[in-house]
Amino acid sequence: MSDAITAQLDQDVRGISPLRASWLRFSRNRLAVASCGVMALICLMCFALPLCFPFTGNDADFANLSAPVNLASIHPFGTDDLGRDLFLRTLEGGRMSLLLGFFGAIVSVVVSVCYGAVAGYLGGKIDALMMRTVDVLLSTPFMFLVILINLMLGRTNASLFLAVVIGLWLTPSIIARSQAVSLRNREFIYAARAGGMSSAQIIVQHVIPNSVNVVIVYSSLLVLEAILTESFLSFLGLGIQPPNASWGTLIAEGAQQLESDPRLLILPGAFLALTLLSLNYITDGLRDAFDPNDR
Amino acid sequence: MQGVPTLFALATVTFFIMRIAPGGPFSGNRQLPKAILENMKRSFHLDEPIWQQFARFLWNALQFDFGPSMMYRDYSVARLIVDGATVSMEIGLAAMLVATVVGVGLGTAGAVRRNTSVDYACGFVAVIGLAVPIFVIGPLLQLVVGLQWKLLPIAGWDGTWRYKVLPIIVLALPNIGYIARLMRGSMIEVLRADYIRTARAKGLGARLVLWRHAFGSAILPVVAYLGPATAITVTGSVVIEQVFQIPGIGRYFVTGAINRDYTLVMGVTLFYGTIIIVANALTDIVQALLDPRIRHE
Amino acid sequence: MTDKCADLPVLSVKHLSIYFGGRGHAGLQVVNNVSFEVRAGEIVGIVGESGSGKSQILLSIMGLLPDGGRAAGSVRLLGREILGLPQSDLDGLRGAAMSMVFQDPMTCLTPHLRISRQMTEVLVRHRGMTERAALSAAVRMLELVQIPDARHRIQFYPHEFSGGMRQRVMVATSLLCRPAVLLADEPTTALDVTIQAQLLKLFADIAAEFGTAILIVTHDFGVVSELCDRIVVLYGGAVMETGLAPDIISDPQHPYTRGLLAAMPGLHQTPGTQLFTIPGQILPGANRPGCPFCQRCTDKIPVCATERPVLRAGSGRHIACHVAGRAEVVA
Amino acid sequence: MNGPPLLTVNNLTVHFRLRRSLLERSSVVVKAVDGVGFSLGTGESLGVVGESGCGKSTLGKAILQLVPESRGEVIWLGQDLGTASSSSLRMIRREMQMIFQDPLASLDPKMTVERIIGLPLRTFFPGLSRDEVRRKVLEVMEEVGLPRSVAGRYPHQFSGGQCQRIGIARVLIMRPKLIVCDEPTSALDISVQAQIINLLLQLRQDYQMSLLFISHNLAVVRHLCDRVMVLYMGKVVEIGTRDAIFASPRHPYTRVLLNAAPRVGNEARGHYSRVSLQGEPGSPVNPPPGCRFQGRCPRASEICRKEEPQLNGARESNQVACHHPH
Repeated sequence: MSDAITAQLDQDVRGISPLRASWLRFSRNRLAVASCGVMALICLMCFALPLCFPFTGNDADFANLSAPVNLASIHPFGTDDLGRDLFLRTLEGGRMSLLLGFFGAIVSVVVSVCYGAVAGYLGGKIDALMMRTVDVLLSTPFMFLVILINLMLGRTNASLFLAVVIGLWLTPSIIARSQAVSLRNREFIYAARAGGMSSAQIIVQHVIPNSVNVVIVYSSLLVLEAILTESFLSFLGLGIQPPNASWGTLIAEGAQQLESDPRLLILPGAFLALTLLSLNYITDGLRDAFDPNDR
Repeated sequence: MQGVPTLFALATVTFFIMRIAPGGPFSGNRQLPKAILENMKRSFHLDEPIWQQFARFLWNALQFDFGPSMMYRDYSVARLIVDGATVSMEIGLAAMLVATVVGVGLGTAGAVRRNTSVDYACGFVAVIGLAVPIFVIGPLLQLVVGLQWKLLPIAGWDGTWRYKVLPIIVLALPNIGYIARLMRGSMIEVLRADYIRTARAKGLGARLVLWRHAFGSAILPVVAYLGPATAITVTGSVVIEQVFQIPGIGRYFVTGAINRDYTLVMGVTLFYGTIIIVANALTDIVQALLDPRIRHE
Repeated sequence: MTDKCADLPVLSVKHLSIYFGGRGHAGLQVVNNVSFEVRAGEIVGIVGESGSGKSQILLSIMGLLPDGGRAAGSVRLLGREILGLPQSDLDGLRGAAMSMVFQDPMTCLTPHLRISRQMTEVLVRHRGMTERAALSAAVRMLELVQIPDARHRIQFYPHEFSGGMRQRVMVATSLLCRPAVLLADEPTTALDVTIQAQLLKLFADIAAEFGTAILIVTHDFGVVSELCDRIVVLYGGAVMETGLAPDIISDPQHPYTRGLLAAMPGLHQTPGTQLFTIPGQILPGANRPGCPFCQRCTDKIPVCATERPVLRAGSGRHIACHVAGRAEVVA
Repeated sequence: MNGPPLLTVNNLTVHFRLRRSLLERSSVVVKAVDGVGFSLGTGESLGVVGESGCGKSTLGKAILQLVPESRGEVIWLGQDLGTASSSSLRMIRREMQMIFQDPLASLDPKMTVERIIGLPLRTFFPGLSRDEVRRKVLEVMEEVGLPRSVAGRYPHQFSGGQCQRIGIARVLIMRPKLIVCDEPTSALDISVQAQIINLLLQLRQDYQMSLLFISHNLAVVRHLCDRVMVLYMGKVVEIGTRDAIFASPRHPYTRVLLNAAPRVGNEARGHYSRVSLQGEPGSPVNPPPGCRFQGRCPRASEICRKEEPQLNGARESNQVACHHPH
């Protein structure tokens, strides 16, 4: 039997790479995989389903003002007092929220990882200066920055996008820096330096591949935070401007008409909450599978 | 003390960015005659060279004098901040207190009864707090508690407890989620530590091991989070103030900046920065008290 | 030395097996049918390499196996069966009748509590002493393990002590209730040689003065050779050879013990020559049929792969081997 | 010694600045390595022994120019590495390599064994074809006793001993003239330690490699090294041939160290009672004036508290830094 074990070990010529092992671990987390499914479904609904409607979310159906919920009708979740389809408006708002969320997160990850890695790997005075800047920005009121951007660039989607990135990149850049610092002191980096590799070679061959885990976990967390930030700003009227809509603006409208028609709040609110919930479980699953510190 | 340069940098950056930004405090009132506009600018020293304005601002700020608000002309900025901050701090501190007690409790229970139904229940409460934004949960609570059950007023403020309950709960929820998760993670890690095994080997009993040996270390990440989180909460949540119609300080960030109310923005920014820096300093001190390893030798 | 109750073993372990994961006898077995005894004032060493299950034996005696670990067999402390007792009953024994010292003194003391508290709580809990009385007892114990200026230093936090001092504090804490048996898991491995020598002397003094039975786990034959009365050589979770320490070290008979001693660079090897090596490496698990050492053994015969050898009495010791000691019997 | 020295180290010093606690503003200077000098010939092996915190690991890294804070001269075949250009330093690094204490931590977890071992080769000879690199990797794997079949696996799938073999293979592929070994066997089991020691002995014999062998295990150093250097708190207290150090140590600390090491054999029983050394090594933060060993030394006298002893070459076989040598 012991011979069988060794034989089997020898057969296993190509090892499982740590990255693949992490994916395997992730795929065994049922809650996280189910959340991925929910996210995929939400994305599909928001991006594909509006194409199936013969009208847009801003088109008023004067024949059906304030239509009730009737899943069999053309307005499955009814219309608002202007005759706009509630379900379609929510989906279109979701499209905006998701787009801004994903792109905001990607840009934030890239910015923060580059910034943190440069500060951490260079160290010394440059590091101190760069991190001091982060400190100052962290003690500036976020709302104030957002409004300044609004003033400079006008209330456009670009300024909202910028505001999301500015709100998000600070904390992960601190994490990225500490990751870079700890990598710099790992023994295999010493081994690489002793082996004659240049700093550039070490960064490409060792530092970046070993940072992938953190980047993966943080990307998913930042998608969550970007969507949250976007809808928060839109809720306050500092984000998406009418006639465009996102979940945040829809929730704001809904909150105003709470007494007359709670559907206006509940429908986009439920979509947003479900999205954030799934992203939250996905982030958890990724962290369990990829982040060696939490294992 | 190292907060002073940060505060100075913050004041400088804010001051100049405000001036560079297009528009001015009185650009909204186009109908005003030119002479009156000039007069108003003079009364706020806006006709002086910018470096002189900055020096004047710094000198006055050192004496906690930010001048009158440019928007709310009958009020001094200091008065507005004090009035708003009192309300915001009351709500914010109460919310953080609730969040800490509930969050630490949920997190500890989850860690001790790991992978049982208790753990899953605690985890679910935490996830709801994290995933449902306060601008969704706030209106929902208004709808259910205020409109349907008619237990509490929907919104408004008269200083009595009835108007405070809902905002405090809503403001506490996301923090409960975060603290519970933080506490659970760190408690699980601490319970795996060698010194917990030592304590168990001494026959101390589960309760003593948990509260005396594990809790003191496990609470540290929560303390680190509490500092900045409390600072952000007590400086006013714009959303809570808007949803529940509360006269807190948060809305001054928005209205001040939108209207280019230079004096108000400078005052509020410095207030915010100070609170953040003080909270961070307090966090450091509390951490040092709890963890002898980082205490001054 | 105080009077040894020579006949009554303080700690008696019989047919101890330890499993991880799975249920019943499924799962990974890390310890297989291990038996030994420790008498008052005696120092017994369990020697083995990593993966031999030696630390798990101590943890199972204390009832502290990590989650997923299960022990079967019998552990008797002063004649009372303690294996499988509920945790609350074990709490009355742990720290009082039996106590344990761990390997790494850096991580084994609670960082945010003063040494005074970490010592007095044992006495308050088990002896019902007042905080004051416990404190002076703790100071006396620190003085006993030669912590200079104990009255003052007892108020320190763990990080204010060096590694050697911390290990002394650990030993002092474990002795507070005068336990019948002291378990030590690689107590000197993390320490420098000069500090290690001081600590070994301390263990010898404790056994001699208090009559404490000491069970020490180590991978270092040097430690065993200097300190222990009897040793248990463990490989792959099973006992290979056990007996009086001087006998085994001067004349090892099991192929594993022989190989291990020959692999150590030391006084008997000519410097610069190739050392004797045991080929291969330890495989995890202890529930394979046959001798656990069979794979790496140079003396193996066909029966070694199929039949697990039982402990047999040899000259002054017990050996579990199909080959070793046979010739002697025939002769 | 055979021929001219391969490596000469003069007055090598590493002082770290350290902030002791978060709240403390001022920093203290840790004299990790303080004025160490020695030379090493081709094919020779020098053991560096001492207790934790004596600076032996820092010394190894400083020689390979991995510690930016180091001062003093490290001369490799007549060239001072401190002043060497980065390109010539790179070329020299081909010839001096290092193996580490924690075999797993010194291997990049994200790379296969084949990549890890081949990486130095590809770094220095980018022109080599894939097949050539692979052939050399498999060759060197065989040499260190790793089966070819494991080339595609990742470090976490190996035991400590096998990881150390991978580390040695990575070094060996460059055919270096010097290997700095930083406690290469202290994380390994005895039976595996013997395998690694034998491997190092074999390589020395086959390729005339020099070893700088850093260890706290005196028995291993005695077995593997021609000469031994004893460090105490960043200073060389004694350096000499193996036979001289082990048979007639002259520095009181060397004697204590030899005496304290646990020994196998029946003559060892109860030998701990011979230990005379009390106290613990001081911290290299604020070393006392005079001899650094004075606080624990049984022979300390007035002069030891005032004057720092210098390495004294009165005997050919071993030099000692002590006012009252044995």
